[in-house]
Amino acid sequence: MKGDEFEVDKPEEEKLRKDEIQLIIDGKRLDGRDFNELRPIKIEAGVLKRADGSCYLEMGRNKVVAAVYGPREVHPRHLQEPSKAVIRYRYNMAPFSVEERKRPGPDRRSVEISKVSREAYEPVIMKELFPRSGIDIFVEVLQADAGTRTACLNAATVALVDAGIPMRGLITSVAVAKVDGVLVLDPMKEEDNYGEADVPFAFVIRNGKIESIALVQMDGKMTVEEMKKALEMAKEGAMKIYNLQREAIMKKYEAIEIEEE
Amino acid sequence: MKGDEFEVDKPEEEKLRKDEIQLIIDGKRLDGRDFNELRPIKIEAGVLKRADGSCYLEMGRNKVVAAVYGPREVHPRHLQEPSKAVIRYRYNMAPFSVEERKRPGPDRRSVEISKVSREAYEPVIMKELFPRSGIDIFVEVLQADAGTRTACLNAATVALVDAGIPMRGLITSVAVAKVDGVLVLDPMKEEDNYGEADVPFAFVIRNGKIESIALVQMDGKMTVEEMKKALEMAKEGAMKIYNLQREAIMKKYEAIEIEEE
Amino acid sequence: MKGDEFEVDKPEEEKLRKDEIQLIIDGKRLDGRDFNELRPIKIEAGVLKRADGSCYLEMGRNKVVAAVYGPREVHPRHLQEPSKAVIRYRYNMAPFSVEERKRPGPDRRSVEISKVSREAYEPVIMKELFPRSGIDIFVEVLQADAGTRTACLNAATVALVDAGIPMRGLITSVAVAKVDGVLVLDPMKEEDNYGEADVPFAFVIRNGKIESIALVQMDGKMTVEEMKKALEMAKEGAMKIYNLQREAIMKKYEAIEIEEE
Amino acid sequence: MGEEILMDIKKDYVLSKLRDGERIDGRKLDEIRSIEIETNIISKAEGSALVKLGDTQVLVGIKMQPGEPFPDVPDRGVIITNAELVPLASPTFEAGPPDETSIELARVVDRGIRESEAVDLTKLCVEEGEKVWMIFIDIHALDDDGNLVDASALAAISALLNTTVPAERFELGDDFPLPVRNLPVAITSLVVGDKFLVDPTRDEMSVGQRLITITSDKDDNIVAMQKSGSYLLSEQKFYELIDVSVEKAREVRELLKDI
Amino acid sequence: MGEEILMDIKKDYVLSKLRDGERIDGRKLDEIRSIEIETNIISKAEGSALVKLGDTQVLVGIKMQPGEPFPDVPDRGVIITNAELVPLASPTFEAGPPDETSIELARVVDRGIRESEAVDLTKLCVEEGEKVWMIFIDIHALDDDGNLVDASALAAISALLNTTVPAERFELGDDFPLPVRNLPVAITSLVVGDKFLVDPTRDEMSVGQRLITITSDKDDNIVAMQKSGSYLLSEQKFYELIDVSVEKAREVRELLKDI
Amino acid sequence: MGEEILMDIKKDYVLSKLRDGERIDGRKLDEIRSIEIETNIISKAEGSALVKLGDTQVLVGIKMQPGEPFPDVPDRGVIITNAELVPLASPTFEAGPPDETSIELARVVDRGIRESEAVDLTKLCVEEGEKVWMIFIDIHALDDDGNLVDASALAAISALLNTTVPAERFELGDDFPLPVRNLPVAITSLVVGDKFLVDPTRDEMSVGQRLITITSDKDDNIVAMQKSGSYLLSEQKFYELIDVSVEKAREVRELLKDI
Repeated sequence: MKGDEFEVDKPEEEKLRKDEIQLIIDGKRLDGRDFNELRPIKIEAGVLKRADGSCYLEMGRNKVVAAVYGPREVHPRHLQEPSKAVIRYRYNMAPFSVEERKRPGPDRRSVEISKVSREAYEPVIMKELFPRSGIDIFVEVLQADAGTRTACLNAATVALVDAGIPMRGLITSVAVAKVDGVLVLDPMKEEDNYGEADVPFAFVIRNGKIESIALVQMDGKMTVEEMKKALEMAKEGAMKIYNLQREAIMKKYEAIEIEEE
Repeated sequence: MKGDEFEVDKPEEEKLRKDEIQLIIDGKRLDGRDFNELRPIKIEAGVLKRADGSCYLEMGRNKVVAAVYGPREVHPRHLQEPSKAVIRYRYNMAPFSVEERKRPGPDRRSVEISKVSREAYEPVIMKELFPRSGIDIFVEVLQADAGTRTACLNAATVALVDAGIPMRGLITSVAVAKVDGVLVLDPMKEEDNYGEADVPFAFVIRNGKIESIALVQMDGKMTVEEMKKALEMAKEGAMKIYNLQREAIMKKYEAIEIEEE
Repeated sequence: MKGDEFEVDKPEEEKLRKDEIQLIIDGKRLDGRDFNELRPIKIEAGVLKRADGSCYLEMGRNKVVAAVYGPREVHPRHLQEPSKAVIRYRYNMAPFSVEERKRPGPDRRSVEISKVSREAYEPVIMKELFPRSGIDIFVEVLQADAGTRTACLNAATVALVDAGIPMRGLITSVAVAKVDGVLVLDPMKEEDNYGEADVPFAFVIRNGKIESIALVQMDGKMTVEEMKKALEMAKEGAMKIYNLQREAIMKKYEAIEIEEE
Repeated sequence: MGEEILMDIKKDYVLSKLRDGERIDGRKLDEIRSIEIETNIISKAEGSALVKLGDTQVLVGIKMQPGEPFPDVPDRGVIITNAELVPLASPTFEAGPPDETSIELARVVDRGIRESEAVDLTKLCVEEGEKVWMIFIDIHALDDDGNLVDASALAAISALLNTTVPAERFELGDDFPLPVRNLPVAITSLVVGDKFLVDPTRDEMSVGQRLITITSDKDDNIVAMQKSGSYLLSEQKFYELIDVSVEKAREVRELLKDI
Repeated sequence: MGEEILMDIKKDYVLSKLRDGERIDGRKLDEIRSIEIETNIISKAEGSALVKLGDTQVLVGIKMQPGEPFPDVPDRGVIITNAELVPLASPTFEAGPPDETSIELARVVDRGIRESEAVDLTKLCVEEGEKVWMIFIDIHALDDDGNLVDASALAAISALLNTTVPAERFELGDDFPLPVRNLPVAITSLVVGDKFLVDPTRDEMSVGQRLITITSDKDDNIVAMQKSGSYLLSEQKFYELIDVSVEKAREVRELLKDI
Repeated sequence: MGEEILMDIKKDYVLSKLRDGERIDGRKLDEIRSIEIETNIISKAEGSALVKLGDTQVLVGIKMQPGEPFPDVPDRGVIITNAELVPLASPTFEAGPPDETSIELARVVDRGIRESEAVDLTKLCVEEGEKVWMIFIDIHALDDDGNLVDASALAAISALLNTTVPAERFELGDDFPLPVRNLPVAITSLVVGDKFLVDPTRDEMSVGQRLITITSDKDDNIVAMQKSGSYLLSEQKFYELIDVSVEKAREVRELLKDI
């Protein structure tokens, strides 16, 4: 379809026919991972000069960068809130981040992701400390390979800490997919495309404990029991990511301390 | 024509070749109507909960709904008028209202219809009673079959009364077309497409008397004499519609009274 | 290329293959001009009633009209500058001004030309005399034949004088091109399309003397020496245009004086 | 200003009733408002349905036309879902291009239809890789008294059930009914403290946009889910919501059997 | 502010003159300003005309190119009319996409051309259903001293009379003159109380935008009509306006015979 | 407000250092910041490069796909350059369609590539008049600490050097390296009084946007030039700037030889 005039909800979300590809071979996933194994993750805090906080993050082949600006003045003024900060979250994909060049600018998918991501952070950021201010979270997907929204949330959390924004907990995000009838953690592109379901979660973690769900979406087909199992699997994965987020933050501060000595 | 980049003034307005279809057979119109006969009309007031006034109207196969909001605050403020209400009128077609799916959002035709419709109501609504306020008239075409602008005007009038907006008279609208060389009242799709001319009128009616012309447009080909005859024909039709508008309004108020007893 | 979704930087700027056409024959240009010869120029000041100042200008087959409005109020207010006037410059091409109909509205090329043209005038107009005001320069290309930005700048200068806007000097603009290995003044369409380089200049001229460069852009290929020679060639050409601008202004004022007698 | 005060009063009322385990309109916490479904009301559309969910009214029209398939699924029809929150339907809607609310609405409804494989898209291929049927699902809100999502999703599947593929008009053989084989139903709840209200009204939403939509299919599979709103959800609540949503969807699905 | 006071003074002046049956520029109530038509001034266009109606100036350029016909009229050329009210032409025009004023202008001019069948579109078919000539009528306002509609309509038909179909450029045979067979002329009047002023200037419009445009063709048929502006029109006035407009159009049409 | 005062202080500091012939970061007037070029970092792109110019960071990705050529150059590939100044990269950038700054950036970079004939477009014709390769050069700014233009131009040519034409993916034969045959380098300077600072940082730009970019190629030809900013430039300065820019471009070009 040429799709010149309609913005079409595909192909990002549509499940392709599962008979086209076998995703689990000998109890292992295509990239050799176990069902409950995360992709390799690399996190670096404070990678940008201009932003107040920033983070570069790789999650498998995903490469994303997050920046936080604020608290700062809100323009135009009528968008200010008298008793709390206004949070903005902008998820954006670079045109070259996907197989077929993406036209620059927001599409319907990125508008939706930006909305649910912002809603995940809103109850966690201590907005009431910064009346009339704005806190802007910008995430750029430089390379996409399934799970970009979770990668971006993980990066944004580190950037927020790097910017010194006070929060009630850290947001950590990971998806669970159903492929070839089994649940797998942190699906990559092939599992997302040919799998039966995809469930991105984001959790609030405080004092090393998962407290609540900040984001959950789902598309595909799962039984109620599978969905409950998926949540457990996601929680385990999230704890591992949480530790890597903490490490990245600490590494940044150690570097600063060393520098300052 | 692909028409991807140009908004084209067609085919709504263009007369198709009249030799393609015979519109008058044995002195009757294709749907059996006499020349000066209206299509069946159905009007119901107060069909929406959220709007301050509303009306559902069928005129032949046209199905339209009108809502009125206001008097209410105007945003942004610089659009306010210090000594009178600001009237907005938005004519919109549902994508599924026509044979070939219409792209959502305003096109040039609906911008023009909105303008002339608003201009019909502006001298009739007692704007001076509501300084700095806005009165919004929204009409949605759910199904279109020629004469949508007249159907919408008729519905808007009932919605305005339902909303309790004070007016100097009621607006009633009907078109006259020229088909196969004769004038016919309230043309339906085939007569509009293959006819020689189309003249939508709207009148101000007060105390059961037509006082003046609030809207007139025309496209096609008519002699001066025909145009004058068209006006007379339209006036007769308008009086019948006016009575139906009044009935619908009274029915609504009777219903309320019964309810309140 | 269908180019339906991308705005493409072509073909205005792209040099076509030079072997397709011989541009210099027997030491003369295709239209018989010498290398350092301008195209015929016609300038008329004060051609529009509504504008505060205006100018119609032909430069070869280019036909442009410039209008100046201001100093006047700036809307919206937040665009006002407390200590000086805000200058706007809008370069626009009529859809019928070029071989293939141009879609109405600004494209990337006209946005860039508007920017560099505005930046040429900003240091020349005595903005500090008109705090909180706006001075708007609008130029319309009615027919295009290479060098439209220079023609528009020349017309805008006359329109500014016609509007009585105080300036530190006059802006005069002309391009130099390299074609068939030689530099030529004020290239026309064929020389621009098939030439090797194009360098539009604009100068500030005060008391009959070129004082500085207000605009310079370049695309193509030139040696450093050629570039320096190009500047000298442009300066000579600019002085001739400057005299024609002065004549047009004086003619307007003589006409007024005669009228007033 | 007056509007805000009114919202605060409503909010207090909703919360005070809720402390007694009651809802302001007398419904049980998991009770859905009365539902009316009227189909085939727009004869110019290939399918249509008007759903009244309490006072919320949504009209969905289906238009179909041939088009090119996506390159990676060359033998399947294409679904395009669009929602217009026209200003007629609510004092808070504004004319203009789709905002995040209407985009989210369209996408959540779309996912329910798509992921349940409600329409057998493989039966909508005219010529592999060249021409397939495109289904335009246009959601047209008429009156927003809360929970547009469920009303829209119900109107969408009702309209699809009622759709005839207009093959004759495009000289592609005989018309045939759109092959619908699953019945996704979306159930939205409002999370308030440790309780949740199924199918919230607009007045109930004065306590905040703390919503979750769970769509399940005829086999009680979950096919789409969307937490929507700035709030945190406990695991316990999440589990309860899933169970209730699947159960309530079953109830609503019964209504679809008569179409 | 100053602008508004100035408008009020102008308005009073227009009205006081009118009480004596006079216009501020000395014209009779039904007198049209002097008209100059200059054609063929844009050689890059297939046709062009500059019309000066008093101090109002409008340039229309015609561009043509092959394109696909509309499916329901597969053997006819296509007319596309567009108006740009560039900010050069008036202190009240702003850059940006077409607003309701410029859309109305383009559509009223378009209807006059289209409904009078001024261009024989059946002669502009290259290959039925596949390729026809598209005519772009671009209205470019240069100076708006009132009544842009009539100036634009006159420039449009003048430019069409002057248009050569560029068949050679597109390798579709020999160039030929655009087949123009009717001469629609738009006459706009300003309705003030029980009087009306034909061809109003901008100063006269200070009394309000109470306009009606009536376009008639070479056989005195009415081919387009548009009441424009927030006012009510009496039947009596409507009849008078029709008669006068047809008569004045005849006068103006004489000028087109020399093109 | 605080922002403006800070800018004034910076400006004074830049100017006072400059009076002593010094720059605030200790560089010589014509000294370029340290440069790092990392290529092939986006494996989904046909080519990519991240350039760090001091603290300024720009990522350029190249995507290629077959498309139709321009009618007047039917046998050449097409270059499309686009710049997104995403708000991540600077507190002054705002989300939205390209503004004049990003358009100018894209066009200046484009001209350097295009006019130096860096890519041999004649080798990118698949079928004359029908199908050629389209090269999308997407400039993605990450951190704007001044002089995005030079960083972007350098990242663009670096990414092109690193690009493989994805012929296999489109079933158009074997992949092959993009034929790059010239190495344009842009050098931007900030003009301050009678001096100029090559490769200005953002702090230095506090004295005003008085820039000129001169792009030269491997043979020291000037291939693109752009005065950018509201200021007047003396002839003398213009001559000096050309000479210095060509010389500094030669230095930078050395870095490209290792890619």
